[in-house]
Amino acid sequence: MNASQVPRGALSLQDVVKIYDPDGSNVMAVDHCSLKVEAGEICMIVGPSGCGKTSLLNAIAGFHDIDRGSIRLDGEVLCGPDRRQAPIGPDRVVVFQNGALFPWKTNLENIAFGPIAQGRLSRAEARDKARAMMAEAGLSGYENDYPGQVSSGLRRRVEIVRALINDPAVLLLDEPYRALDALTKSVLHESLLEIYYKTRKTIFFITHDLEEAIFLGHRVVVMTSRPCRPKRIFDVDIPHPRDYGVLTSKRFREIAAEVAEAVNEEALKSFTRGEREG
Amino acid sequence: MSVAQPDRPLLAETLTQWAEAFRRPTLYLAVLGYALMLGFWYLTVQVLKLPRFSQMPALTDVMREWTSRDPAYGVSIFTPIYYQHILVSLRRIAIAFALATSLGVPVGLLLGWSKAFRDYVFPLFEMLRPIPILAWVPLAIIMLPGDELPVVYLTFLASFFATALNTMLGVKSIDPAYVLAAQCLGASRWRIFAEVIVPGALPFIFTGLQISIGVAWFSLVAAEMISGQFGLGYLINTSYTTVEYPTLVIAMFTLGIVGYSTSALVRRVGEGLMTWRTRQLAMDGRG
Amino acid sequence: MTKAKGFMALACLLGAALSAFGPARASDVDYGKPGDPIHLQVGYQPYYSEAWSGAVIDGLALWKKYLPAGSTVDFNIGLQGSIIVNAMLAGKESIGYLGDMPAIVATTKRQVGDLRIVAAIGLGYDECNVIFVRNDAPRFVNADEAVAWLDGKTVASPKGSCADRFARAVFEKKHVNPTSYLNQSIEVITSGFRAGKLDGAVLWEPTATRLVEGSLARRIGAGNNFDERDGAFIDMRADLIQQRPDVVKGWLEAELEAEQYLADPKNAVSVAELAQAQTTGFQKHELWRALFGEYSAEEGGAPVRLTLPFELTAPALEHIKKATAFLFSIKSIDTPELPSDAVLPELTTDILKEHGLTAPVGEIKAQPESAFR
Amino acid sequence: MASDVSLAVDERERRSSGARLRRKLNSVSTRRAAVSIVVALLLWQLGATGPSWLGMRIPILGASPSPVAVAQAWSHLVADPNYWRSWYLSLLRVLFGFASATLVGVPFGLLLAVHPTFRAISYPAFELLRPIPPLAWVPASIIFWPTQELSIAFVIFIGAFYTIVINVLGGAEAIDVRLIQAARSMGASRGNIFWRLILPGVAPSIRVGMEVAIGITWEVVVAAEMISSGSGGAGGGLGFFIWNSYIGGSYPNIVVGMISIGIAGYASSTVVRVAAGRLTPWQRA
Repeated sequence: MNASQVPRGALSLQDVVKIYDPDGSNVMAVDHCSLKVEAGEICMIVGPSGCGKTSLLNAIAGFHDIDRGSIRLDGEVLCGPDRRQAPIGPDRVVVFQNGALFPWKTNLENIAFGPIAQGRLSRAEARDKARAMMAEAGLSGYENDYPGQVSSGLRRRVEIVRALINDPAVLLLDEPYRALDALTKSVLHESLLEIYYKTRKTIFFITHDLEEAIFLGHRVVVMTSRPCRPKRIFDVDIPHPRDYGVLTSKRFREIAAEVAEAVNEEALKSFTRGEREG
Repeated sequence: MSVAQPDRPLLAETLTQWAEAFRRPTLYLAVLGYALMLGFWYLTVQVLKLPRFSQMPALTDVMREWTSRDPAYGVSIFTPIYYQHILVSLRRIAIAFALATSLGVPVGLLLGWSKAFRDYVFPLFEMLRPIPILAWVPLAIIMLPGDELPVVYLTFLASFFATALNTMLGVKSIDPAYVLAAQCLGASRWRIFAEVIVPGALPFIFTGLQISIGVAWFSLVAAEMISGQFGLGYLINTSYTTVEYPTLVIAMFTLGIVGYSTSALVRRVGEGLMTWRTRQLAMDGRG
Repeated sequence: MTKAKGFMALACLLGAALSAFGPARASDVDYGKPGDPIHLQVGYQPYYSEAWSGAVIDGLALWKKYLPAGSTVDFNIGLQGSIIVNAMLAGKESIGYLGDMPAIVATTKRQVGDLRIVAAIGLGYDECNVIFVRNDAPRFVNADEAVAWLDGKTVASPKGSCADRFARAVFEKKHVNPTSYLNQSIEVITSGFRAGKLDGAVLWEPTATRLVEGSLARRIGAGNNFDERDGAFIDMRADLIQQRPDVVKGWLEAELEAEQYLADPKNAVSVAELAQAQTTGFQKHELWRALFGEYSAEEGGAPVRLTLPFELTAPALEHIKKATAFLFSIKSIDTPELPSDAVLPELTTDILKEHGLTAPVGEIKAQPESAFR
Repeated sequence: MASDVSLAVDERERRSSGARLRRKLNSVSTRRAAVSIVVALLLWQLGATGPSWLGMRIPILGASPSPVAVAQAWSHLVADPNYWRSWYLSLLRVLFGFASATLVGVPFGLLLAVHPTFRAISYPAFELLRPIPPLAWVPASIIFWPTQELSIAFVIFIGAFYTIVINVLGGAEAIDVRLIQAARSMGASRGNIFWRLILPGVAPSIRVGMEVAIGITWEVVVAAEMISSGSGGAGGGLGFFIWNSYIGGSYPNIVVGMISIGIAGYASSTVVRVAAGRLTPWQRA
């Protein structure tokens, strides 16, 4: 898992449109969204609730189709005019909002699930690799516990490791730390950065938390309210590797003010429309 | 549901629980409850001989008959016929329950998992389900050969519907995120079925099995009463027609005890198999 | 714990209140004083030709002549004797027309209800004791061979009935062991043969003739082949006998007239019509042949279909004694002999003396087919 | 390839019932449902009339009456008043048994839930008799009760009573204890905790209990009618109608009886679901 590989995970979305058609009253969720994510970049997506951010992520992951435009990964077409829906695959692993570790498998079995399912590794090899990765991520000792027995923070880290073991091109994170308390969040931010610095994986991260976006992201993309489209993209020019000291720096405060102002404008619009949480 | 700490020996654990039980008043109140019920029975039937109650079999007669070495009507805990009735009923329940589970669970899983299968099969399912199982008795007697098959068929039918339905509910209850997560990790449709859908539906399947064993006894009794030979339902009906009232009550209580123990067995097996579920419940669910 | 004490007090209070009811002989039914109009509940069996005297009393309303003015009688149909016994024990019925087994069993349940045998209304050999095999069974030379064939087969008979007693007596005598001996009502047996599910059955007339005429099964023998009598009796509740001797005497007078009506051959067809009115699913000819028609010897037929003793004659008492011993041996009753006062012969003997008659009061001989029109 | 699990954005707000109904009617699943029902009926018809086209009887299906025969029988029966009388009698018994079970069961369940000592005393005795299936009570009930009507009503009562009490008890226990503590901390008296908090809290499980109970009452009434008709009763009702058709050998009527009970059962459970729905307006699905 060394960083010298050819950099992968460059995502490019051109003119993506997604229209939901529940019972004939078609609702546009994504409106001509174009966005480029460099390989190895942490790209934070911020926007009001219910603005269609999750639909964007689902489209990249291949959970549903798109109506117009195209999505490419490292130049290859995931979905476009001739193939509306991207194939679901381990090159784009999703980490879900309230977690999706299989409660009936131990943490180790959860992590080893991917390689075994794809037939890349035998059961024993997958387990050994999983045990090694857990140790590296500071999770040793919890291998044989069931997810239900460990804390939610720890569960989230196991889920990230479960994604990484498949060496994905892009990590798709859908508000993974949403339901967690501030303390756990800060611990997880640091562990995510630690993993990033080792693997340099591209991370496509959706969140509501502005500070989280700026602290983690190379770039923060503020989306308009429904239907979502990139409104403004902010370059977070704070150098990596970052630690929590960054939060109090002047530059961080400036960016935070600008981003907050852009987001509030959109948040007000969607609030008046009574959008339920997307 | 308290989880016994593995480090303390099991025997010590149960002894302390027993000691606590004796101190708490609930045990005495329970005994009082039983005493009141049996007392009411004894009082109304034997002492007071109230109008409707005097025909009912008396508590002392039933107990004497149940535990006598040479019972007046041939049925007591010392006579082999008693155990033959129990075994025949249990055999029918076992066959019907096994069949209902081995057919009901797969059908339920398919109903939950594949839309095509559900579109074709579920309408028929829903049309047959409201028909009370025992309305099938005459048709079962006519269509199926022998007198054993109709009884087992009726018991099977009741359990099958209960199992299949609950299994389907189980599949429906699985959080879609698990399926998508498995797909992301490159699992094939069949592996998702085996490693996500089946384990995910397990809790509902086991509640279904408990309902199914209860429904099985419900139908078995009636089927035996109408057309069976041997079995507790049969014993109840025959001891009614031959005016052997103590045996009637013995059969009813035996049915209660045997029915209860089979359901308890199914529940215990269910809990045992789902270790992750019990531990998860103990840790109050996922964060 | 104070709440528990409260409940203890409540329970005692409840007990005291209940005992305040007073231990009246609650199980007795109150029939009023002699001479008052009475509302009788009678359990009878139009589906059992040996006890058709009950059907005649109902059909011709003979009871009106002998019961106090203003009385009413409800005739409740029982599909077999033991159903009537259950009702009599529960005080829902006070007079019952029963086959031998239920009549005997009824007198052994003193702790539930006190019933007595008061009249023998029929003795015969092929009214209750008729054996059938499925149509496609092999041809048999005689009844013994046929019964032997039933070993290891599925046989059905209504448990607790006179046919059940006869079946088990024959199986014991001939060491026959059917694999399943089903307790089924006469209706279920009929549809069992129709659905081809039974190898054999033992039941009573007129259903027996219905099986023959509907060619649902083949009659292969009866009581005559095995020297096993069948009998029908009247049981009454002891409290009725004790409170209303006038009603008991009146009813038995009506019974006597009904038996004399049955004994007269020219009434045969009208008896069949009368029975048809009180049953469903029977042709008139089936009902006529059940009591008055003839059956060949190898089918277990005999010239005399039924004798009508009315009084508890020596043969009737002998039959009761023999049947009681057998019922005890198969654990159907819990005493080897009946209580001394279970059988009350004097009621019928006095009536016969008054009429200057001697038992049996009549006999039904098999009539040729031409007699039916 | 994705399974039928859809991740559509929340669509409930934009659903209009008219469009939904039209969409549902010509949707794939309704067409498939129609196909499977027609095929099933066809197979049954062919199975039942085996000899006519195949020359020999088909084992199990062969003994069953064919759908055409059933339809004919039903067309005659519709004009026959006592067919509808059996509907009426069975419905009456179900209603009577169900109503009495609810009237007794709900308060008993609530009392068990609210009153710990009462529960400690009566729940074990209640549990002792629960495993005995309702129909095992039929003979004892015939002995005990004076009329056959009461005997059947008692058995129905037993069937529904246990279900309702268990559901009410379960519902009461599931009430979040913090709500009670909160109410008590606001000085609520025992009385209005019961009326304002426990009763509405238990209402949903009362509703579930009633829906399950009505299903059981139909199972019980049919069997009770059959069993008691077997032992000399002449009470009428759909169960008796089926048993009589069986005894009389008119097999198509049996199937008519079965379907009638299915419809009656379905109709009464819908009525209960709607009526009980009033109990819990806030739970509108």
